[in-house]
Amino acid sequence: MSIENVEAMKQVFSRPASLNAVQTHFCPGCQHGVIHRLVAQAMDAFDIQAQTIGVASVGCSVFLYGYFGIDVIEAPHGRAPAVATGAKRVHPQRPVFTYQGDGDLAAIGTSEIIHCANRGEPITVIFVNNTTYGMTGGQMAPTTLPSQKTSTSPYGRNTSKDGYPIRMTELLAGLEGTAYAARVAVDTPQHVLQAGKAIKKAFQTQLRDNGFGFVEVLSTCPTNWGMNPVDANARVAEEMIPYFPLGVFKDAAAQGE
Amino acid sequence: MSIENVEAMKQVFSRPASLNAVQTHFCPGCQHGVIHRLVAQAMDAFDIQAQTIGVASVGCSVFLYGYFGIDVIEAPHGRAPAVATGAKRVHPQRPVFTYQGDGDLAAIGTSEIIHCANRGEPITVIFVNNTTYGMTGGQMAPTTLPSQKTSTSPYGRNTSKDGYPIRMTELLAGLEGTAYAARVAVDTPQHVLQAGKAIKKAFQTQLRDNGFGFVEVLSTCPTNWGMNPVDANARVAEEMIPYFPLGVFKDAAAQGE
Amino acid sequence: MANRIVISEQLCKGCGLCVVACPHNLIEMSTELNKHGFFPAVITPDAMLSCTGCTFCAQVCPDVAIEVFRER
Amino acid sequence: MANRIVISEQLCKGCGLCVVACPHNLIEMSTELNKHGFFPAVITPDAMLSCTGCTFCAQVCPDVAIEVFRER
Amino acid sequence: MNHDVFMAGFGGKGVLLIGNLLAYATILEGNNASYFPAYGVEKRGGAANCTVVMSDTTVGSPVVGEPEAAILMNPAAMTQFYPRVRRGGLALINSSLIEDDGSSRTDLTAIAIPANDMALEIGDSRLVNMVMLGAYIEYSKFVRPETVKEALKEVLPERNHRFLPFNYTALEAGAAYLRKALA
Amino acid sequence: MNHDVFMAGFGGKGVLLIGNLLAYATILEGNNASYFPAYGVEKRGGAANCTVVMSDTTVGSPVVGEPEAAILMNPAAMTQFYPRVRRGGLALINSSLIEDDGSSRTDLTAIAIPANDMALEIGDSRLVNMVMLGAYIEYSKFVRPETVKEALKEVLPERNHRFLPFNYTALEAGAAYLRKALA
Amino acid sequence: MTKRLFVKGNEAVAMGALEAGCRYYFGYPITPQSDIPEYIAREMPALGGEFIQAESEIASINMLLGASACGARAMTSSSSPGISLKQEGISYMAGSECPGLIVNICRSGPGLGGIDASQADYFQATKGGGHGGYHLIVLAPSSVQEMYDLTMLAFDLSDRYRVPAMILADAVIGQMKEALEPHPYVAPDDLQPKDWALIGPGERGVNKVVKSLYLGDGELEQHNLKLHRKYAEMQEKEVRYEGYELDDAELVVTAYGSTARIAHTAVRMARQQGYKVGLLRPITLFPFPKEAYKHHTAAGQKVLCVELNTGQMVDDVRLAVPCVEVEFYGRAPGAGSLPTPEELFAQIRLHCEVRS
Amino acid sequence: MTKRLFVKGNEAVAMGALEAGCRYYFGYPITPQSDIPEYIAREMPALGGEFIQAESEIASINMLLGASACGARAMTSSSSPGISLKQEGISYMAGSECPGLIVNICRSGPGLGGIDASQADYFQATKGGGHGGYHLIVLAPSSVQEMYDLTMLAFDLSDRYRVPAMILADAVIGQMKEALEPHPYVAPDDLQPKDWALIGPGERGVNKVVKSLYLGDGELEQHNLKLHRKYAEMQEKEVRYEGYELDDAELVVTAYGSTARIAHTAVRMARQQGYKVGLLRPITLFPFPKEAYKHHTAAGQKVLCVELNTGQMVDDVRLAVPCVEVEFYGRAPGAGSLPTPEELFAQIRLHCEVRS
Ligand SMILES: Cc1ncc(C[n+]2csc(CCOP(=O)(O)OP(=O)(O)O)c2C)c(N)n1
Ligand SMILES: Cc1ncc(C[n+]2csc(CCOP(=O)(O)OP(=O)(O)O)c2C)c(N)n1
Ligand code: SF4
Ligand code: SF4
Ligand code: SF4
Ligand code: SF4
Ligand code: SF4
Ligand code: SF4
Ligand SMILES: [Mg+2]
Ligand SMILES: [Mg+2]
Repeated sequence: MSIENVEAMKQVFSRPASLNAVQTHFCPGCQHGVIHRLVAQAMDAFDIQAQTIGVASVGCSVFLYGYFGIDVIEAPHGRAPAVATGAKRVHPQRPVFTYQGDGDLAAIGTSEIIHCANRGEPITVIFVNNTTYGMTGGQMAPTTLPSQKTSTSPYGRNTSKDGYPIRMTELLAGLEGTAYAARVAVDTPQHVLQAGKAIKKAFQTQLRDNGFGFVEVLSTCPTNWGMNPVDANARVAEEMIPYFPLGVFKDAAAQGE
Repeated sequence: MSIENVEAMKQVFSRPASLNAVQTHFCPGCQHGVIHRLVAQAMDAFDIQAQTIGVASVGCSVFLYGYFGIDVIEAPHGRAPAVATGAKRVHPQRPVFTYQGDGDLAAIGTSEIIHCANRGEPITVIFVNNTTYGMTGGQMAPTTLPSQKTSTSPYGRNTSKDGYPIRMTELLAGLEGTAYAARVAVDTPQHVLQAGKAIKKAFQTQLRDNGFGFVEVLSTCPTNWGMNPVDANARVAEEMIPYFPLGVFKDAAAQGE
Repeated sequence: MANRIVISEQLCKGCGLCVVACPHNLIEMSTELNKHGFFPAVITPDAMLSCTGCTFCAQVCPDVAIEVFRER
Repeated sequence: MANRIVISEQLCKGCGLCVVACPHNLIEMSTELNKHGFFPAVITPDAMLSCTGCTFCAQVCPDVAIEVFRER
Repeated sequence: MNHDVFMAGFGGKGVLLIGNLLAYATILEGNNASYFPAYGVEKRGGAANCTVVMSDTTVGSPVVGEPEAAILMNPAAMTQFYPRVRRGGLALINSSLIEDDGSSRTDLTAIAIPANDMALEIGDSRLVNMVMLGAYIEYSKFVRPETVKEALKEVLPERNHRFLPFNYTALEAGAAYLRKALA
Repeated sequence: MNHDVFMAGFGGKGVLLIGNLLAYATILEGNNASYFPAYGVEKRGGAANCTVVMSDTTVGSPVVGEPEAAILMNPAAMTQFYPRVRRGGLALINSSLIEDDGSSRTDLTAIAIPANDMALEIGDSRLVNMVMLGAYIEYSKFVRPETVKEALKEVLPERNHRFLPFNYTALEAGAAYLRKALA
Repeated sequence: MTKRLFVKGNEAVAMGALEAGCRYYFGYPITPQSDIPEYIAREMPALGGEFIQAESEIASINMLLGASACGARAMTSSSSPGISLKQEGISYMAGSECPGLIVNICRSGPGLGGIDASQADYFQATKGGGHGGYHLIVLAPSSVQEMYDLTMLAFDLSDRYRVPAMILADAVIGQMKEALEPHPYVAPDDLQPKDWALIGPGERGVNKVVKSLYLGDGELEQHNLKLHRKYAEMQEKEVRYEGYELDDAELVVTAYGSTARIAHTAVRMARQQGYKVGLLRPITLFPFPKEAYKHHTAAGQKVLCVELNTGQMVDDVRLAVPCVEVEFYGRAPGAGSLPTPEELFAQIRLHCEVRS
Repeated sequence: MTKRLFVKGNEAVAMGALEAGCRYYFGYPITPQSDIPEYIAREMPALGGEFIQAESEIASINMLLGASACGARAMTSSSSPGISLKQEGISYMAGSECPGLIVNICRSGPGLGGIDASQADYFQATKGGGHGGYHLIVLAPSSVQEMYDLTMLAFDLSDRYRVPAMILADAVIGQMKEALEPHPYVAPDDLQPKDWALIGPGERGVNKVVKSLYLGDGELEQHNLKLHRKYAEMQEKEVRYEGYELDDAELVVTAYGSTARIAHTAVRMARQQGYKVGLLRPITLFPFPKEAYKHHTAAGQKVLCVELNTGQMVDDVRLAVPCVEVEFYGRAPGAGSLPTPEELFAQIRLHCEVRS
């Protein structure tokens, strides 16, 4: 395909300006890539890239700073919401967001996310739930599905000992401080579009309403699930969405309107 | 009143056997005392004192071991649910309970209580909510009411910066692992009786159903509220119960029946 | 009536919660300090005659300082 | 139709998600490795003729390897 | 010149207040002072004590093993701390509550002051600490009574200034008692 | 007697597998061996290498600065590690992918083996590592080929035992190539 | 003479911090330091800064990391168990070169221990209680005035070196009251603007990262060597200590913080009785005043190190002057274990012959 | 000869623990130690024990505290940042005299750092990274076999002294594979039953408390002195180290764990070339083999301490032999910074003249 061919055409899909044109380190088919794009797209939409401070968490998304053209603080595992709180209080006029995995946010960082949401910190949280610890090699996460085999639940998650997967969005939606909370997926083009809207909404919640916005994105980890990307993607609809229903669980602005 | 007089009578209220006959270090009017008695009474009811392992938290109730005739582990601040988990896994046949303040359980120990409940650890948790950090001198707690003045919220809790008080019982009731969750008060004799029942129920949940039982008890801290005990007690009904409604928020056994 | 309560002077910290809790207003605070420096709750023999043995006072007492007896 | 997609051979990691996402089944996987060692997605000029420019393939591509163009 | 005084009582606030006052007054006069409180196991109620060290140069240790002077408010304080008073030092013993008259030691100046009784006479049992402070400053003469009064005025919230005269009276009564005892 | 060999490639698993095998076979023969893997920045894909140290006494360092022998699977490995091979040592160079024939150094034995081509000939490109291992054990003669085969059998899950013959052939082909090269 | 206030050590820290322009405080209550957050909670709103009582010590230190990364002067305070919880965050701050102040008003331990003074966190503070072999700037105030002054200094040093700083004091210094002469903060002339701090890439068009992850071959080693060069530079330029009666001292008593005050009184007692004894009080525990010990000891002289622990700083003294006889007198911390001047005087007599 | 297995160091720790009767594991994933929980997750169910992947390192250490207080052999494992998070819990375990095993497979730091080997957590492990001035028993395995053996020993020592034990290894020892001869665990004859452990008061009719809170006057000091008596006893009885070619050594190289292996090869190289050099490898880092250094050094002899950090154990060596010349060679940890035998050989040549 030569470039000349397309110049006369209208480009209807392109790389967002906030997303650097580099190859990511993500495994083939890993949906962190899609989610990164959607975050970049939201920043483009509000034209905030030049102001934004991102907080990277520890997990496969730790290299955030290589992919977004924004300022980034690398937080200790689980503590991104606290780090973001410190940053936001210093720069109340600048958009601040965290990007966290399910091990990071729903296990070690439980306390930080709950209290950050409860304080109603006006930040945006992107929560990538791939039902496992991707970076460390596929251990059980708080979101691992019942009977799911992982390297630390080799016989499948045993709900009677390990408990049930936690639905963080519902939990956080229950807090007064949470202004917007939604769960989305990126397994189909339609879901990707919805996810993009939710992420934009979560930024808008921060920018317009000075509220805490949260989006959980169901995602794949083909590598640690031991599946090819296509099968992994299919699992999202087959196994994840039934347990983690999609939807907007709180929208204070809408309620207020 | 001489002892002879009463010997011919039927004693309808007496100190539970599980509660040592010593004066507590609690301030006059502090309802930790009532709650201690109710816990002892529950142990008496199931005759489990000889087996029970209590886990003390850091707060005004840290001296638990002086008051109950049971084995006690003193947990670090906020970590009682984790300590109890370790204990219960070693002694699955023995009753294990934690006794925690609102600073302990709802602030520093948020993560531990949530994951302990979510795992459905068959333990009983007594959560004493007095809307402040009693032991350290009356700082703001996650449960401090809006506008309440404390030593670290000298101008009153500012919900726009500090967030709203967290309703832990509702939060935990939302987790699959929680088998029983109730909120009670001890400000009136009727409430005390209800509280006693809830605490018994929470022990029963552990003993009979091998489930996680949780009781939040609204309590006073006359000293740090700067009130006399009677006024402090009145505040429970006037200010606390409206924000922290009493009731059973989850009873898996009842639902199952 | 022959119901009775026994208030332990030594355990009582003088908080006054029992005073409020008694539906018949039978309990009052002593004007003499106990050895811990508190003014303990007391009930006069007269008041005792009206005691119903309802245990309300004992229920709310944080110091388990009250025992309640009823006629057999 | 004159809608087109451009797949970056260098960015593509050969995950195949676009193949599944295309409602018209226009994309296939190359049998030749790219320099990163992946078999990238490709679309034949023939298949391209049926492209509706719906962007579905691009929406799901984790590596933002696809650009989509529509007729003006 | 260095002075130090240790004060121990029950119920806490009383001795802590006069310790504070003494140290603050010292500082108002341009000298140096440290005030160091120690609570018992429990923060409220229970035993409490504090140490004040005064100096016209620098204050070293804010704690003292054998204090030069001690204000002992109750029997427990007497038992625990009387033996520690430095040889040649001073013990002010609240004889309203303490039976022991201090005669077990002859190597120091022990003065029994019926402070509670005196306080009640002035009008408020809580003035007991002021009586003792008055006696101490009269004895040590490191700080002027006027400065202590000034300090009290600064420390007391405006709305309590109406109690100032009683406090002054108590301070003076303590001083007078001391003068008489030593006379 | 001590031997050490360093192996580097791309895609990881290949060199790690043969490193494992070599060390395990050494141990099966009653000698000692250490196997130490090193990943690049990323765990999956990316560069990977490992070091195997063998000894009939004890194994000291599991890492070696200048390895006695090196198995170099791709151009990146060649560039980075060829210069580190010990003087007098051995370099087995996968000439299917590496153009450099190692002639820049004359102080060691450099043997170019077209391992990918040989592997494809045997039937599976993944056998490329076995070819190299076969050559190495033929050269070093510290461990017997039979033991390596035995080790492979133990390591491979039962369901994959049908692939054993191909692996054996690859090992033998590597050994034969080496013999010819040195002849 | 400016007005002399009569305040607690803890309050002096808070006052010093606010005066030095600290406008962000993140903390969690714990005795015996809660006066610090309480003071700041009262005063900060009027100054337009932020006071957050975080949900935990861990959240506090990470809020500090976030605020610091954004270029703010910020602080946290706690006491021993709370400081233990901050170790991971402190290591991150050190690794990410985030300045900031951490105040430890030590209490006795281990575990829950007690609320009395202790110097048993010396190792934790000076050798890195967290992982990775970093250092903090550690200042040990010995008076209420120093609580004020050194808090200001801590911010300046921390900003200058991009190394987090710790005020290491204990319940005695935190709870005691004495005179404080507050004075206005004057920023050092040579303090550089924080052009590394995050403000969003907009203004400069280039995005910045505050991180401690260095995965490339040799990258982390270089980063660590850079940190250690800074430590070496501080060792050269930033050592602070105080000497008292050292000139002709045959016995050098050494102690910091609260025990240094007690030792000071004991040395004064001893001098009055003719003992040739002096006091060397480190003010910076890291960098440690090694040279001062070398300078003030010579053949035949002894050092007596006094600590409210079972022996920690004494190791650094011994390492500073390996061939000097270094005696140790310590009390294990806990209620009632604070040594008295009389007790230390007895120790001085043990190790020093009367002179003059 | 028993069958020799070929396993990873991390797996050897897990195997040793299970063989020693450890039936409770509490941990949280972190590279480079995740093989330990993964192995135990697979094997524990068949043994009837409990494996919990906790929500955090903090929860893990506190679950360990709870299980240990109830008398169980129990453990946790992590790597540097995770170990930093455990410091408060470790201090509580020390203060409450709870035995138990904590495994630290160190990675490079500070902060997030990297996943490569590091010895920069030596101070944290040996001097108390938590508050309060306690000590852990610290064992430093240098081979896969020792990962197995010392894990067993750690449980025994920990139970005997009621002092928590730490296995301090790093990514090299954890990730390398070599031969392991497993052997059955044999409990020491003199190991006392844990009659202090909690089982509910029923059986003995008296309630027991596991705590670290000591508020009474003098109580905590006494408790601390008791702990320190145990440390002193361990110093006397439990020191372990290994010597190699020390008898006529003019230069004593000293190193532990991974660097000791590298140093071992370097020493062998040097001996082959006639250098009179030996290796002293501490196996117990606490108690530290002070006497061994005294014994193996004498006037004129030098020590060369090699560490994968910027200098930590070297302080203990210098304190052990203050008047001996102690050289240091370290590499700041990070990818690619592991020294090679050749590099250490060069160091040996720097500090040793050729003999024989
Ligand atoms: C304190 C601490 N504990 C553990 C780790 C190890 N660790 C790194 S990433 C990670 C979890 C990654 O899982 P998740 O947050 O779900 O992100 P993903 O990789 O799946 O996107 C863990 C446990 C760490 N770096 N720090
Ligand atoms: C790690 C740690 N942080 C802080 C403290 C100080 N601290 C002791 S008790 C307490 C809170 C007490 O409040 P709460 O749990 O509500 O119990 P209460 O006294 O009100 O019953 C705090 C913060 C501590 N001991 N340990
Ligand atoms: S390990 Fe899983 S989450 Fe991480 S990059 Fe690979 S696929 Fe994505
Ligand atoms: S401080 Fe409050 S909670 Fe604590 S004992 Fe007193 S009244 Fe009760
Ligand atoms: S038992 Fe009932 S009636 Fe009797 S004194 Fe108590 S509250 Fe009053
Ligand atoms: S409620 Fe109990 S403690 Fe309070 S006054 Fe009555 S008897 Fe005394
Ligand atoms: S744009 Fe639509 S039709 Fe065209 S290739 Fe992509 S998915 Fe298929
Ligand atoms: S979705 Fe993207 S990365 Fe995956 S095959 Fe298609 S173009 Fe390549
Ligand atoms: Mg994940
Ligand atoms: Mg409370």
